[in-house]
Amino acid sequence: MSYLSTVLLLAISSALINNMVFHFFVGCCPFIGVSRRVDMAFGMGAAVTFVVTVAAFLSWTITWFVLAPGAPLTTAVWRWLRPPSSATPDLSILCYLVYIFVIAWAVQLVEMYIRKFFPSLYKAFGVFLPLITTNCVILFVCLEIMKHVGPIPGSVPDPWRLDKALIYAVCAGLGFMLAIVVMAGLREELELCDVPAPLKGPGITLAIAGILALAFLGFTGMDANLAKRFQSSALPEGVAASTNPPTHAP
Amino acid sequence: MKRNPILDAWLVIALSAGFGSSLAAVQAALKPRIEANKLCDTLGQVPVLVTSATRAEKVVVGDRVYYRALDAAGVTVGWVVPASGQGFADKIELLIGLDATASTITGIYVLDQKETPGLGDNITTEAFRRRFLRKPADVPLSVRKDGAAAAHEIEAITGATISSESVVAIVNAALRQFAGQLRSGAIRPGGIP
Amino acid sequence: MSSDGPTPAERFLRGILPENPVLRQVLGICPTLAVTNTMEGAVTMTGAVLFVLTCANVLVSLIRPLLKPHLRILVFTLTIATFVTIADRLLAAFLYDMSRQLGPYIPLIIVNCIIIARCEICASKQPVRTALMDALGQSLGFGLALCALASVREILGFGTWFGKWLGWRVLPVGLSERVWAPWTVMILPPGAFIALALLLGAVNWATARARARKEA
Amino acid sequence: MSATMARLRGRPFRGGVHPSENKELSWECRIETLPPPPVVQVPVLQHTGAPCSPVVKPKQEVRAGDLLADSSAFVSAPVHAPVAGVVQRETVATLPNGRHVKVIPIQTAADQPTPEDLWADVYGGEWPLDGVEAAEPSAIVSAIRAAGIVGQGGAAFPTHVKLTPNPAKPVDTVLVNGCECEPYLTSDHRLMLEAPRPIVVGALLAARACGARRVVAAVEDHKPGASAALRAAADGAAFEVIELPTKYPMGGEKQTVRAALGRTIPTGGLPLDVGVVVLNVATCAAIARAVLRGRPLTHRVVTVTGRGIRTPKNLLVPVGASYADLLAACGGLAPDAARVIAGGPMMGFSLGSFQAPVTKGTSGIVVLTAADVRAVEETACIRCGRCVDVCPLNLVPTRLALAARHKDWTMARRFHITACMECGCCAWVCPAAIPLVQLIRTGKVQMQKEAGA
Amino acid sequence: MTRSPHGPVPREAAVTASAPAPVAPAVSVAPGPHLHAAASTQRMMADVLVGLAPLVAVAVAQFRQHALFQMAIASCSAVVSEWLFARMRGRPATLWDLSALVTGLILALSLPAGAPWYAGAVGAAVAIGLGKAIFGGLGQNLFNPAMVGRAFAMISFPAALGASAYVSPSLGIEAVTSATPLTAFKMSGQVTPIGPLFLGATNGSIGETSALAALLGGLYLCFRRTAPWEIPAGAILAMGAAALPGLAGGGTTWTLAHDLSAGAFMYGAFFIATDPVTSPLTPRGKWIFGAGFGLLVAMIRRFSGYPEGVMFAILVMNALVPLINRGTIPVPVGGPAPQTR
Ligand SMILES: Cc1cc2nc3c(=O)[nH]c(=O)nc-3n(C[C@H](O)[C@H](O)[C@H](O)COP(=O)(O)O)c2cc1C
Ligand SMILES: Cc1cc2nc3c(=O)[nH]c(=O)nc-3n(C[C@H](O)[C@H](O)[C@H](O)COP(=O)(O)O)c2cc1C
Ligand SMILES: Cc1cc2nc3c(=O)[nH]c(=O)nc-3n(C[C@H](O)[C@H](O)[C@H](O)COP(=O)(O)O)c2cc1C
Ligand SMILES: Cc1cc2nc3c(=O)[nH]c(=O)nc-3n(C[C@H](O)[C@H](O)[C@H](O)CO)c2cc1C
Ligand code: SF4
Ligand code: SF4
Ligand code: SF4
Ligand code: SF4
Ligand code: FES
Repeated sequence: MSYLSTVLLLAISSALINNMVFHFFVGCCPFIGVSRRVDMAFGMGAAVTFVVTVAAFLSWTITWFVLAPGAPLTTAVWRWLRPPSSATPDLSILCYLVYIFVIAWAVQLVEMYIRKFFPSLYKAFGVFLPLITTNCVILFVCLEIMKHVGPIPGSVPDPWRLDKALIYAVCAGLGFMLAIVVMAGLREELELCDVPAPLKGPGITLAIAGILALAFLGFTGMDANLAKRFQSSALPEGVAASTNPPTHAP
Repeated sequence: MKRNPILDAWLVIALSAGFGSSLAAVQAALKPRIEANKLCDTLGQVPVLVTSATRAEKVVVGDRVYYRALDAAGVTVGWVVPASGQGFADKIELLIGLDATASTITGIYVLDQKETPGLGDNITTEAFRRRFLRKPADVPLSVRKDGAAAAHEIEAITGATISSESVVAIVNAALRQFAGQLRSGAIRPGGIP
Repeated sequence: MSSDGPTPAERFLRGILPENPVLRQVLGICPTLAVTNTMEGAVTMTGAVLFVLTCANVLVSLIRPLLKPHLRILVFTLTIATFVTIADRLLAAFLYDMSRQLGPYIPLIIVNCIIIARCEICASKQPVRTALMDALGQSLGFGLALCALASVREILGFGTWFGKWLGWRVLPVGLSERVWAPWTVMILPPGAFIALALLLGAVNWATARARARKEA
Repeated sequence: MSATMARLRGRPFRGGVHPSENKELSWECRIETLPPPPVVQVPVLQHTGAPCSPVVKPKQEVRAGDLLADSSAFVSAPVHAPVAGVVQRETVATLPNGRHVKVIPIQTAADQPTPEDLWADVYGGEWPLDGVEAAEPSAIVSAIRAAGIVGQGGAAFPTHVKLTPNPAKPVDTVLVNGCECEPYLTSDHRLMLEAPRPIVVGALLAARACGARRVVAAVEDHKPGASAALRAAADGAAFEVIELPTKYPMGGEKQTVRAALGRTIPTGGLPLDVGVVVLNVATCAAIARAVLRGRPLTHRVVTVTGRGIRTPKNLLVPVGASYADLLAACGGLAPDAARVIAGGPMMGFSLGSFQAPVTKGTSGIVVLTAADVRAVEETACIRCGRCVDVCPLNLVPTRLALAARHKDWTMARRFHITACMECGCCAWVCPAAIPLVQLIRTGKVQMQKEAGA
Repeated sequence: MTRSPHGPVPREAAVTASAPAPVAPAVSVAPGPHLHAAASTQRMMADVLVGLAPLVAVAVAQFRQHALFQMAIASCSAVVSEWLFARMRGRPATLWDLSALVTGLILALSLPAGAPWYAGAVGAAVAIGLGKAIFGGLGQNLFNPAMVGRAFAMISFPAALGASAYVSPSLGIEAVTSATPLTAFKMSGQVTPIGPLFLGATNGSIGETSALAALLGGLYLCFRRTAPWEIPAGAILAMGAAALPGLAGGGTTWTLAHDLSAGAFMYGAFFIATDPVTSPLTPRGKWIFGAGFGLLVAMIRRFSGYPEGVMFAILVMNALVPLINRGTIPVPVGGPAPQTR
């Protein structure tokens, strides 16, 4: 499979099939809270995509070099501190703590940077930035990256390198943006509808999300079939399944 | 008067220290148990997949991992081959049990899958897994929708042909590769004590 | 600070219905949707949230005189992340199955709005007893919402209730497919959204009705 | 050239509708004169612009054509006595469009011209072309202003304002609007058949006044008689006649200019912006009468028609006669009459009382029966987009109405509510019977009000 | 006495000023326009029923009592639900606008002949409840009710509405013993000949088997202007465009004609995508909607796990309609209105 097709697959899979909101249910609060107007939703989506990319970069780097069991940097320091030891140090219990700090810091950083260099952009979506700190999408993407970096770098057959982590983050962010912008379009329309009073607001928004989730189920399996197609165009005989051992096998 | 931000944050630093040490304690206390749980997930299946096996031994060939199933006397009584591949919705992860000569399937187990509940996820049922019992491991298996007739045929789950085919394809690919390793001598064969 | 606010008992009761975090405040929607396809998931998540919220509220309340306003959120986050990590490891050690089923949703408790909100609104201002009762009330309210949703979803979707742990079947075994079949959609994402939408609608409807009755 | 192209394409303008015309009810009826009613009530405001102040006192005797009220405002037009008689005390009348205006009642004197004399005075007799050459442009404009001429095509805009040359916006064409696209109405049609000459002369005078070199008359192609009559009356003068496909609202100036000349009037603009002045045929005839005979605008042709009236007619009536007078002159209402409309059935207003006076802008009275008036209940908009398909201005009527309903002026602006000309095509076609035009109309007013507040 | 001043009066009715006064105004006052086209919502819905007649006929001819059973279940459920939900909201139930019946029938025609009773019943109830009533009823729903109901039922009862449901020898109908054309193609690349596909001698949902019937009924709707022609035209063009790479490659057996006439494509393009309520308002929007629908169907058929994509494509495009409407606000003739303030 060419690099391009890998990227395409990852994009389709994270934006459409395993959409943050409709498949993983993450980012529901902003999805419900900030989807009243299309321009606001667009701003929120753009801000999330931006922050998630920065956070993904930081968390991949830290996980790969420091936090994962047997990470190179930690191991080197460990060995230097206690030369005779050959045990692999494991800092993975600190993952969650580190990620949440990375996210808070990334948000600050992005906010400062944008305020300084793109004041108009800051006006457009600066208000969303503090809210993003507590947005599940970002943490979820960090956790997903953690899962794919693997317990011991090199021991996982196909661990995510930085490029994959970043592509995943951008596409997940774009998937979130797609969801929230589409929802905002629908909700603007909804303002003009006679929705039953008890369902106004979050109720009808969730119901629409349900229908959208039904619609997005139509993309199920698209990544698999595309992968098959890419593979069969590369290999003479269509090999349907790879034989990677399970990632969490000891 | 400008205050020192480090001093200002003494509480944060103190808390971090406290939390750090409690996490270290938790890690120390629970890690073995968690590791055992993870291992159990795979190795716990060995006696089910290969009857008469009591324990397993990891065999690493390149980036592949296999398990040699041993009986109480340390005799190789079979193999457990981990395999994974694309299913209908997402990746399916399997364990395949083989007899000592790697010629017959003695069982399969689904470690992980995200197929549609009520349909594709029937691949985890006993009924489906039993269809692989005593099937030949040296001939590629194939899927039949209306009842298996030949020895190498597996009956598909009604309404989940794609998942069924995926499982069969994963099994075929994994077994072909395993047979290759055996033949090339990368793995010391078992079976003949 | 204010000693004439609600008593600890009132706080406890309020969290369960009038200020139910999910049904009335529409907070913490992500875990609510993600773990409620089985009762087991709902109960485990409730337990995890109960643990984290109680510990965090109590700790924050204890150190409340030392809190500096601008470092407040940082301290909360640090506290919550630590307790979540502990909860996560405990689950992996003692309920490995559930830990795998809930996957990332346990660590996601860190960003769960309910917990930060309670630390901010209540624990950082109230004595330990109040903070504790508040945490218990909110967690039970959260659990109530989760269980309500999970009951609907598991019964319609699988035809069972606590099917994994207790094996209780609601639909008779061997019911013909021509007569009735479970609604798979309820276990999947669309069902989660739709069921929660209808649950919110029902609660709002009932509240409005009760209020109208009282006024009449 | 482009007009030919437009006709070849068969789509002179986008949208539009084909309501059943029912013009045959009255288009064979020759124009009759209405006997002067005992009292005429002359409104002091019959036009778009500033109202006039009376210059006569109660009990004062006036002759036909005497000035009754005037104003010093530029956008205004004086009113004159249509009949000889005695002025009564001012009262207030409610016009069909809902506006309350002062009226000057005149008790008709016994001595009135015979119908023949009246006809000869208004439209009959000779209309020499050489008068055109003789007239000074500025003199033409002041004669028009003095005669109180306003547009008789519907909007009743003071005509001298349109014709006063504007150096910034030179006019090259006078377009004579003989489309009469409203169903049922035939007054312009009859006028073109029976008095084409004053129309031609008036149009040429107007062209001279505003400096236009070209004069074009546009007539819908279901009135071949009318275009033939105009051509014959042109008699070698520089007066073209173009036949346009029949479609409502071909008479709307945006549509006529587009179809006849291939020019597009900008939204919010006037024909003047593309170098055109549009005049109704009756307006042209009134110009000729004012310039050549020095007579003011006091009479006009009104079609009284519909299945709900006993005898449909085209009547030459004095301004100020009441609707009741006109209905009575046509034999009264039939038993199944269900709705009486001032103006055409697409843009006109339904009448609750028949005491209101006819004004310079009144083109017809249509009496519909219960069978004509579709009694369909309003249902929900099903977003079918038919209103979008027929809107001649390419608007989205359903959204405009929705915005007006929800008082969402941002949305109203986004969908260009101010561009709507209220032609009624959208409401005509709507399967859900939504009163789109009414909603849009009130929305425009409210939006203006709130923007001003 | 009045006479015409220039010639005889054409009608002899001599009118005097003292003619009988008009009868007391027993007249109604209403805003203009005072004339209306002979169109109504009910008439449009009735038109759809007429347009569906060929499909119903083929369905009954092919699947006999099973087709009747599905249509009866879904229509009854839809109408009863409409009444029930209207009652729940305290609104008058407008059953006579026939829209609920249309929804029920369209849903029924998209079901397999052998579907169990609850598939149609639950599907239609969900269609009206979740697809329509929750948004405020007729004209306000954002998603096609029938497709919401079908999606809910299909995901709920994958065994009863999925690929395997179409192969049910127990019905005793010969056509229903082999896989549907799309499933056959998906699974084994097998192409069904165009003749049977077009005329309806294949297996499938009861209303989708004959492309000819859908085309006839659909053209009737377009001709009556009940359905906008832009949507099916856009869909067919897009489907053609999606087939181009395949055709150019030459090595494929997937022909355009098969693409167009297999499965529910024609039925969807003419009857479902054209639902006025859930499609864009302007002609340009309709083109975009139709083209998007066609592309999505092609994409889902080719690449996703499902053999057919009509239902999903409709729902996805429905979600985009507000954005399409927003992007296709037409410029008024003469340019945008000058913005005051
Ligand atoms: C994570 C998150 C949390 C939010 N919490 C709230 C909230 O507690 N209250 C609120 O009014 N809006 C909340 N919002 C919504 C936005 O702040 C919203 O833009 C704001 O309420 C303005 O809405 P308005 O345009 O209706 O005034 C939240 C948004 C996000 C992303
Ligand atoms: C929808 C619509 C239809 C119209 N139809 C006619 C018509 O058929 N004949 C006509 O003379 N004016 C018609 N008008 C008025 C013309 O737009 C224009 O105002 C008139 O021709 C100008 O001439 P006037 O000032 O002499 O009345 C219509 C206006 C509208 C908005
Ligand atoms: C209007 C309509 C929409 C449909 N939409 C879908 C769809 O989106 N996905 C699907 O798998 N089947 C859909 N179907 C059913 C398929 O046409 C039918 O399934 C197809 O012939 C292949 O069969 P299978 O889905 O059982 O494999 C639809 C049927 C109709 C009539
Ligand atoms: C041309 C046309 C197509 C229609 N298609 C559908 C349809 O696919 N599904 C549906 O539920 N209703 C359909 N309807 C009926 C109606 O529009 C639908 O019930 C509304 O969406 C309910 O608000 C259709 C109506 C027309 C006029
Ligand atoms: S701040 Fe927290 S609780 Fe509030 S909406 Fe955001 S995530 Fe939900
Ligand atoms: S708007 Fe009235 S007066 Fe003008 S052309 Fe149309 S029908 Fe005639
Ligand atoms: S014609 Fe009527 S029903 Fe159709 S979109 Fe316009 S307003 Fe709505
Ligand atoms: S009334 Fe206005 S919106 Fe309606 S068709 Fe005429 S111009 Fe368009
Ligand atoms: S819990 Fe609110 S965004 Fe996830």
